[in-house]
Amino acid sequence: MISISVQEQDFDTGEEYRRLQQAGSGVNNTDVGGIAIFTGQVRDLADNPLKFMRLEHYPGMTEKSLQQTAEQAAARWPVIDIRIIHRIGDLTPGQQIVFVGVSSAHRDSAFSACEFIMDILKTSAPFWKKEQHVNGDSSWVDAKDVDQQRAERWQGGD
Amino acid sequence: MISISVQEQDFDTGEEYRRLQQAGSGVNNTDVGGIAIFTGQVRDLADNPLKFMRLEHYPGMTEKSLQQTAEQAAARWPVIDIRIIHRIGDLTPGQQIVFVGVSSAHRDSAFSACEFIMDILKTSAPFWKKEQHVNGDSSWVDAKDVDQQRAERWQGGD
Amino acid sequence: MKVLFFGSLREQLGIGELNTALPDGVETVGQLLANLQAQGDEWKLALGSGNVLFAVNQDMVGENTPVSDSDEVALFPPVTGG
Amino acid sequence: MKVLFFGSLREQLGIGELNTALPDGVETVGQLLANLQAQGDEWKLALGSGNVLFAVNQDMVGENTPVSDSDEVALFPPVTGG
Repeated sequence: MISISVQEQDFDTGEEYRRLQQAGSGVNNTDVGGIAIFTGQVRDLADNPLKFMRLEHYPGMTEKSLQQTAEQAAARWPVIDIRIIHRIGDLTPGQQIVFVGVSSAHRDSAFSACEFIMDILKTSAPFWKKEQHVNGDSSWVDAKDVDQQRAERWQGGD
Repeated sequence: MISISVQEQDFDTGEEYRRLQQAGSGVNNTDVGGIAIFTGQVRDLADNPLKFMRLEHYPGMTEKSLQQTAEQAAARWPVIDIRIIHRIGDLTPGQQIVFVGVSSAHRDSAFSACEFIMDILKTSAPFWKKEQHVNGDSSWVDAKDVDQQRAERWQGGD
Repeated sequence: MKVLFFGSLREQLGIGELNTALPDGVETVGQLLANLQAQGDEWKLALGSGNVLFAVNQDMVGENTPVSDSDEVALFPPVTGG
Repeated sequence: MKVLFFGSLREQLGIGELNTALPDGVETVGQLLANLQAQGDEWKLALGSGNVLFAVNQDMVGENTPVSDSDEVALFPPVTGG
């Protein structure tokens, strides 16, 4: 099952993990052999301290893009559940931004699907970050070439 | 920091995640940009239901082997914290077996170190699994060629 | 048609949404971009970086993708989520 | 020397730990394995699979690794943790 949320509020990674374990039932799903999780959080910048990071998105397209990425992962690897949460709004250093969790019978598909989703999300989900610094400056975060390269490596085999 | 536990008791993945976020302090570490986690749990077998899985290990060598694997990961990727927990004893279907968590400034090193540790652990940490089936049969789990192949792919580049 | 702007483009243009008729001679999103660039210096500056991405009806597309008057088109800089 | 057995080897041999003097002529873990195989049919069966791994002083090693009387040697089948 695929579940996508784009939201301002924080998420509880431990609770999300339990949901992946249980796969909709009240007890642990014994078809699950492995769960891979990635979370991203706001890093501070030593040379120019951050007041907060503003995350803007394209309502409607964001959810559609994340859903498509999750569906591509589910078509490519035999996963059980995929959960994606991405926050929007103003986030301070240390706060969680994104959660990607994948449960599967085996670890290789859980790892691959989780990393694939993060790499594709980074280059195709319509989010834009603007840094608001303690000194009053603000600047839009530039896309990184390395993210484009990481996304492109999935175009070949697994 | 590297932290290794080999233990009979269960672990709380949400709590372990919070420790990786906080990196030893009481608040979230703002150097951390990404956390990758993998957990493995006991799968049931449709064709021959499992009563429990017995996990045997080599006390002393197990901890040493996991420590060495974590140190190799820390030497290869710029990670912040590595946490490995592996359970021993009798585990029923749905129970957690292993936790590997890595925090880092960036997602690529968190993902790579986490997957590396799982792959190397699978072929070099001295654990042995024996399945005890509901029907009374028992059998040692055979090592898989695919695990050997997955471990060997880390011998080249990243 | 509805044309949406996001991120630094929205900020530079000072506009998030534009409701307009499909301009004469515009058949693709690339042509729509060229038409918008010709609206004035501010438009040329914001949209002339060569680094503008397109979505038509909420799917990311290439510059040769056809557009019609009923489409929702979005122009934005490379995305930086995650 | 101390020789440890784990997993299916321990079970087949019915023994987890063997305290013995380094046998004459044994200089490597591979030679120690051959020496143990020659202890009887049960040993030959358990240790003759060609799929025995070695650890010397808690490090996994190849069959040509030297052993001495003060070493802790372990013999076990391929590991299956995780």
